[in-house]
Amino acid sequence: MKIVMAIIKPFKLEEVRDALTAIGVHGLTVTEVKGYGRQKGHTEIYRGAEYAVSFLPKIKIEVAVGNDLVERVVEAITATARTGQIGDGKIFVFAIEKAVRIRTGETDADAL
Amino acid sequence: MKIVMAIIKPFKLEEVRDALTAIGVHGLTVTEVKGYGRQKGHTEIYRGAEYAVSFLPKIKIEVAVGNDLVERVVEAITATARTGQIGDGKIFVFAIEKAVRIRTGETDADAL
Amino acid sequence: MKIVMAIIKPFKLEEVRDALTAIGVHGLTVTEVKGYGRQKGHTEIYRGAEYAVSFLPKIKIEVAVGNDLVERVVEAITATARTGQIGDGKIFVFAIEKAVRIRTGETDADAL
Amino acid sequence: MTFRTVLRAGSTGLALAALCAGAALAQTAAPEAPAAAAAALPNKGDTAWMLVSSLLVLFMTLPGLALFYGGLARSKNMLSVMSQITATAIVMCLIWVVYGYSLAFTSGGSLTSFVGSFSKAFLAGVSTDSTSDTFTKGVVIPEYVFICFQMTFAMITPALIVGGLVERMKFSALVLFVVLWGSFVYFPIAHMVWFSEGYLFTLGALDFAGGTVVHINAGIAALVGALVLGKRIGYGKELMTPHSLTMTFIGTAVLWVGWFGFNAGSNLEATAGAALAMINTFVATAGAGAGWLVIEWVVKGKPSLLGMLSGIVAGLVAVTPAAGLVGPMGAIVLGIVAGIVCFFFCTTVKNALGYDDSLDVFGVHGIGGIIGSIGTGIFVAPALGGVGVADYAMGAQVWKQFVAVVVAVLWSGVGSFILYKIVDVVIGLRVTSDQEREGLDIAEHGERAYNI
Amino acid sequence: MTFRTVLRAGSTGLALAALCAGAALAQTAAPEAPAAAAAALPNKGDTAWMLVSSLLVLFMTLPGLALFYGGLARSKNMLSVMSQITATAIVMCLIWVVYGYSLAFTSGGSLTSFVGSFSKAFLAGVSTDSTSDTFTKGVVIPEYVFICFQMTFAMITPALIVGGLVERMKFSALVLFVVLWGSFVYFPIAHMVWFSEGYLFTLGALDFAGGTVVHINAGIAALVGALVLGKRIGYGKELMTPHSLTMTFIGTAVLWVGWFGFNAGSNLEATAGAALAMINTFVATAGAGAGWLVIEWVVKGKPSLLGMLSGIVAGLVAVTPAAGLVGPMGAIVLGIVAGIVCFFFCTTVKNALGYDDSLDVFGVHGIGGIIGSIGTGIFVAPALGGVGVADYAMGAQVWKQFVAVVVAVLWSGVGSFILYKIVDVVIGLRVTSDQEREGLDIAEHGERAYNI
Amino acid sequence: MTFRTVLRAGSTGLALAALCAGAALAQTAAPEAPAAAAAALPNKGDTAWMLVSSLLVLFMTLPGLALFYGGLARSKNMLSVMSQITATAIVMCLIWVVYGYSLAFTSGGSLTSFVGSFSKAFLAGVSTDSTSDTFTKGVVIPEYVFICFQMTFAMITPALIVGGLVERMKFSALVLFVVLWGSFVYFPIAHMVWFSEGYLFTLGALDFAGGTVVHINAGIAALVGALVLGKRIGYGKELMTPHSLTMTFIGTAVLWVGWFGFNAGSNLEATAGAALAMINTFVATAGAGAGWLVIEWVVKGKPSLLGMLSGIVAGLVAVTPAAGLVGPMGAIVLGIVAGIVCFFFCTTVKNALGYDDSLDVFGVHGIGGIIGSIGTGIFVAPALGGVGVADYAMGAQVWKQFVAVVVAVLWSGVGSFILYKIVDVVIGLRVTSDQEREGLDIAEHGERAYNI
Ligand SMILES: Nc1ncnc2c1ncn2[C@@H]1O[C@H](COP(=O)(O)OP(=O)(O)O)[C@@H](O)[C@H]1O
Ligand SMILES: Nc1ncnc2c1ncn2[C@@H]1O[C@H](COP(=O)(O)OP(=O)(O)O)[C@@H](O)[C@H]1O
Ligand SMILES: Nc1ncnc2c1ncn2[C@@H]1O[C@H](COP(=O)(O)OP(=O)(O)O)[C@@H](O)[C@H]1O
Repeated sequence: MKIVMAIIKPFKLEEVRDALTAIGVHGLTVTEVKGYGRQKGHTEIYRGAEYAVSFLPKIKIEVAVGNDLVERVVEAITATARTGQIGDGKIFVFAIEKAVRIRTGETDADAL
Repeated sequence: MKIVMAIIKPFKLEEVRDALTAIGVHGLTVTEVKGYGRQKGHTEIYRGAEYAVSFLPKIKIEVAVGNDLVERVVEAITATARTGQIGDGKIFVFAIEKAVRIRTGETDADAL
Repeated sequence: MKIVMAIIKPFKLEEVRDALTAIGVHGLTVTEVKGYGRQKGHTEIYRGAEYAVSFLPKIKIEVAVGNDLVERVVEAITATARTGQIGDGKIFVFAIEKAVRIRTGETDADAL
Repeated sequence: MTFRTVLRAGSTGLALAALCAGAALAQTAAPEAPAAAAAALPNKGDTAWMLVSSLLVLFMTLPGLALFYGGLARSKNMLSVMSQITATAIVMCLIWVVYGYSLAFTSGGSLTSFVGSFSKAFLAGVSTDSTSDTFTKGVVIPEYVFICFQMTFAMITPALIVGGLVERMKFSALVLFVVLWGSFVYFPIAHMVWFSEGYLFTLGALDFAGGTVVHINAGIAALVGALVLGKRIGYGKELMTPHSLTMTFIGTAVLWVGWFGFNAGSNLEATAGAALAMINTFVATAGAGAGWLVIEWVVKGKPSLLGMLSGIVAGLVAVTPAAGLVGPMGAIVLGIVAGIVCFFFCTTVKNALGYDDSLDVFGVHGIGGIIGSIGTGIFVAPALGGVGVADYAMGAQVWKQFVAVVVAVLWSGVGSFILYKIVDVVIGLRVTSDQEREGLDIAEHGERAYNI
Repeated sequence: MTFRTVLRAGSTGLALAALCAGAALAQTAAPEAPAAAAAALPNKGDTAWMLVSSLLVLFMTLPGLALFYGGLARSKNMLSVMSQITATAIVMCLIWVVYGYSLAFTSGGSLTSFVGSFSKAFLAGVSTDSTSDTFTKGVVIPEYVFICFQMTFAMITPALIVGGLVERMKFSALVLFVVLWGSFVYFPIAHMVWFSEGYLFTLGALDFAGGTVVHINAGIAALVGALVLGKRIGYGKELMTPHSLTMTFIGTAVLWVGWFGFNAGSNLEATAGAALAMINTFVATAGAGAGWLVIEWVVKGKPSLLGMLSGIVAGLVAVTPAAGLVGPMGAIVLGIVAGIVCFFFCTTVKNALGYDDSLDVFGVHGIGGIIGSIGTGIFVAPALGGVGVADYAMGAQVWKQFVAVVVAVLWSGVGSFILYKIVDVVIGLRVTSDQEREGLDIAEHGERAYNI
Repeated sequence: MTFRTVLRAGSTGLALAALCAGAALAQTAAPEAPAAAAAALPNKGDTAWMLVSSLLVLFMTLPGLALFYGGLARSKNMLSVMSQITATAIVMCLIWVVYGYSLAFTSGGSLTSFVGSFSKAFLAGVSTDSTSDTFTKGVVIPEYVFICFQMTFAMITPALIVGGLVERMKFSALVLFVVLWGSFVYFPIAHMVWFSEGYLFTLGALDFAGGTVVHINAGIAALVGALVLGKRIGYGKELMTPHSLTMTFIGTAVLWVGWFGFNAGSNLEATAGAALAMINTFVATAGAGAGWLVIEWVVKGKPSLLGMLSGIVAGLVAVTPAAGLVGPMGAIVLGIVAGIVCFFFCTTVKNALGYDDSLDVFGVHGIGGIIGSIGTGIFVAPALGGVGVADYAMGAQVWKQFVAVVVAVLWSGVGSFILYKIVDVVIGLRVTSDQEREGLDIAEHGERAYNI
């Protein structure tokens, strides 16, 4: 099992969720984050003070999936979250050793 | 060393924290997240517009522990976070290669 | 490739970001979290009710870097985030199997 | 508004003389208050002031009270608090003109000690020509403005109760309860206290702006409600921090500003008597805010904003019956006492007894109202800077005040208990525990207060 | 304010007599309104009330309307809504004293049916000695206070339009549009309706406090703007939940409180007539709030706060032309009808037609204004509790109301369309889609409403 | 309020004549102002207006000023700002009736050029019969209402200072400072400017509503405080974005609305003079808002809401001394100048000098007050549309204005400096750096403004 963790633009969330549902992903967890990268931020001015704001609002999605699905999940996210403009985000994949569904105690594949 | 990452219902946080303290976990990190899964969301209506809100508020707990404690941590969370109703959440376990306590520079087991 | 995940004190964020930029890290993702640990919280009183608040505001930084940079990233964070007082935070390192830049589809080292 | 309670039935002239010796003297010979012609005409200055006072009391309710209470709730229930307060105001506004004003301010025949009749239902007979008396002989105001002003009191009083019931009471149950409570508790008590034939009016207790009718009345109803409903899930175990003291602060400030309409407006004329009520509403409030702040600082170690704000409201409540009757120094003392006593009530006593009067309606409005009511009997003494009343004797006056308090406590306590039970049978008072956990905003209204 | 529209040109005396038989009777013989001496002097009670009314209407705009609208926007556009409303108010305030008051309230020579002249530009000739007439013979108020009161109407009306354009219109384009719209749409319509030589004034339609000039006028301009601008990106697909119903609630409450200045202030005197306007502004509003609440509860299954608040605003709008002319029971009926009809308009009709009038300015102000305008023609009937007008016949009066509505709709509709097109050519109406996605706060103003 | 400063000691009659020729003329023969009988009685219209004005100035402070300032602070200090403003208001309210009113408004014997006596301590001798003079001969208002109105000025002035000290000053130190500053700086300056025997009163400088006593006075005290306290940790390095411009917006709107009480209330009567003060408070404010908006748009490239709001406050400050004395066109010019100059001050000058006047109290209130004070000397000229004063000569008048500014700057500057130092020794002015990092809300009050 893996967790696919993706940082995407906030307004792409619904689309990505739909794409994942379409390929059989039943659950995911979403976090509001701020990203720093090549995408340039903006300047805010409050009276005399100017602030260069370099952290931009992003959405982090975490999806736990069986090994078989990983490739398709990555592809689905890449395809739907892409606008082609700087700041579209990243996908990272890492292994998990165990998954548990708290309600039932089921583990691993059954837990997802 | 592992990180045990659990998605739970928000009102279970205090109970889980107490259970973990009881088995000797000294620290953890908590994030407010939104979850999508089998648990059904709700509909919000604002004047003419109806929105199906499928993301529900959840709490993500991350606990780094030595390998010996992992099983007991998972059990403690499962036991206390369970209500038996859909949406109780998941636990994922993954390995970490290194841990550092910033204050002292101690690493690995000493850092937890 | 690894992800270096650090929990730090909020007001250290800008300093840490600068230190990481200095050693060639081009991107990172930041989450507002709450931490529980040795650092003592505070008591809030609202009319009759007293609450011991044990979760303190922290910042979580996640940086994906190539294996070569990991050591320097950990050092940079340790050096800049340290105040020497309880609650400075932790660094955890774990492996990732894959990285993708959504905009271009580039993978792994090229994606960072 | 209730200077009238000073008057004894049957000796209006005498009481008026006493009044003239008091707050209202400066105006009695004012050129714009012509010595009682056949049909007195309203003075435009009075009308202007009463128009303003009416809108100020609405301002207290919306947004004042809703923000004061809402800020103290958890954010998942913020919208529900605003909804309950708004619906209460709307419903009371409508039934007031349909039959409430009539029940409160007409003669009720054989029942007139307790309630009026339906003779002015639908405001029958009221026109732009009709007028209402003030407390000065020969001075009248347009009846429409009196109806408006009194309407706002009928709107805010049941809204105060909401604070004891929040985070668990069903919206539909609340609306039904408000209609019943308005009809069977508020209108009768208002009649008893403010109409010349009412039981408490004839008793001779002092209540300048509604300490009994509004605050004790609502405070008791909230306490009974909190007991009938039971505690919120997690009460005493989970964190139940106010979700926005910023909102509570705004609400408190709006309450203070609006309360000048409530208290100084109850003078019914724009005179020095109104100004006296105003200055007392300044200083008693400041005294109570300072009192709570200091005592909490000493006892708990930190000066808290919520303490200061709670003290401010306690002071406003305590000075309500006293506003036009005591002197500024008496008002300060009254305020300080209210601040300190209410602090102990909302902390030590409430915790000891263990009921969940969620936003301390009883601790602040009930207790503050009782302190104010009794205190009015004391500080009205000319020797203590008060304006005095005819045949004043402190012991006798305090006794009357005490009797009025007891009557209000019993009527409201028993009446409210019965009405809660009726609503419980008809609709059910409380949401399910799942709904309570999710928050009433989503569960009951399908909306959220914040989507930031 | 627009009792004047009751008067027919050439028969002022007759109309005045009719008026005296109506709302204003109680005051005609008031000792402070001396039987028309050579130069009438203002009554201080009237002046006090009009000073208060003026500041209340500003309060409606800032912060009232800005919070009502802003809370309904997404948080990334909150600051832009506040900026657009504030800038609109400021700009209109300045052009009002420079030439707006003159264009609206002086004789315009051969064009006087449609617009005034520049003879009082820069307030030439106005001093603390000059006065304006009220609707009672011989009663005047200082001209400065009349200018202030009318100024606040000129400030709020274009601000209402903003609600149809939010989240996509350029700030610079809005400012230019407001200047043009004030000059070419608002000032002429205000002249036509409120100046004795204006076209709609002479028509004899009733409009107590500005249903036509303010609400229909702004509602139509917003609808046209929404159509010209097009929908927001993601409209109908993405979540566009109100970012803070707490702010919308505060805004609504402030609107209600301030609206007493708008409606009861339009009586221009502190009399029973103002009190009638006030009570109607209470009960029609409550009726509309209840109407929307109940119908939504029935149709959609949940009682919503936003529904209640929308109903409240719809009721306020509907009672505006009727405030001093109908009786309280007529006002309640008017309110309930407005609440229900506007509900269907903002839900079913708008969704069916598919335009993006973002915050329902047309659905609430346009439709509510039309209901109020027609309803005034009905409920002014003495048989229905209204104050009546000379030679009243329901059919004829409703026809006049209808004509006035049509004229306002056409003038505002055509005028606004042309002005939007001009601004589009000169500056461009809409921000880029990147800016729209990012939010206008950062993109246009370089600031964020919240940094919590 | 300070029309009185027009009067010269010893030539009251003459000055009154001059006044009558000015703003107040319209009322002198009003039927409700009977030609000075032995004991003048208050007019109810005046009393109504002054009651309203008093509550409006409280509204400015709570919640107005607290939200204006609080929104600009970081959210971890929001509650501390609200606490400091509230405590300041409460404390000043109490000491005002205990001895402040007496020190300000009684004769001080040999010290009377600088301060009054304790003869009215605890409001000794004040009753509902006692009255205070207005600026019109024979016209009085109840003394209680005058005390209330002046009390609100005493409450808001030290609250203004808080803006320069936020995010680092200890709560206990602030409370002590306020008591001392009220006693040794505010009451004496109020006496000097507003009491007929005071030094600045006899100088003959013009100050309609308190530009000197309130704004310059507080602006200087804030600047001195910012210098004595030192910069906030991280100033100039860390992000210190306003946590909620929504709150700052609400605060600004409330300030504007309440300021009509401040400025038009200072006329003490509900006359055309008050209306003139009101219209000036509209247009100068709009002019300053527009001025700051445009200059910032040009210089920084974006029109900002905070800029517009800052301009609005700068305009309100600048028009304060001028409100009833200049014409509307003069007021617009004054406003525009204030908007532009204060912009440069809060941006370029402050950054160049590098002090941390956190919320720009000096840049807006200090500088705006000085512009207004000098500008009043210019635009009062009848040739520029002003109402004029006896023996007006622009050069001489501007010189007097300048002297008054210098006196206020010196008295407040030196006095405040000494008092800060005393408080520093007794309590310590500043929280520890850990507390400052954590935020004053938790560290000092044990509460948080938001738990969302
Ligand atoms: N090395 C990294 N580690 C973690 N997150 C990163 C890293 N680089 C970028 N990100 C995240 O991805 C987002 C987009 O990156 P950015 O460089 O702006 O554009 P792009 O994805 O087009 O290369 C950033 O805002 C940040 O949240
Ligand atoms: N595959 C997944 N990957 C990541 N998080 C998940 C996944 N499936 C579920 N979750 C998280 O667990 C929560 C609960 O899941 P849900 O399917 O609603 O109920 P249950 O835990 O009872 O099966 C979700 O809200 C989501 O946050
Ligand atoms: N075992 C753990 N797993 C995850 N996060 C931890 C763990 N222990 C500590 N943390 C995080 O590190 C923060 C600092 O830890 P704490 O024990 O307070 O101080 P220190 O870092 O000085 O040892 C905590 O607030 C928490 O967010």
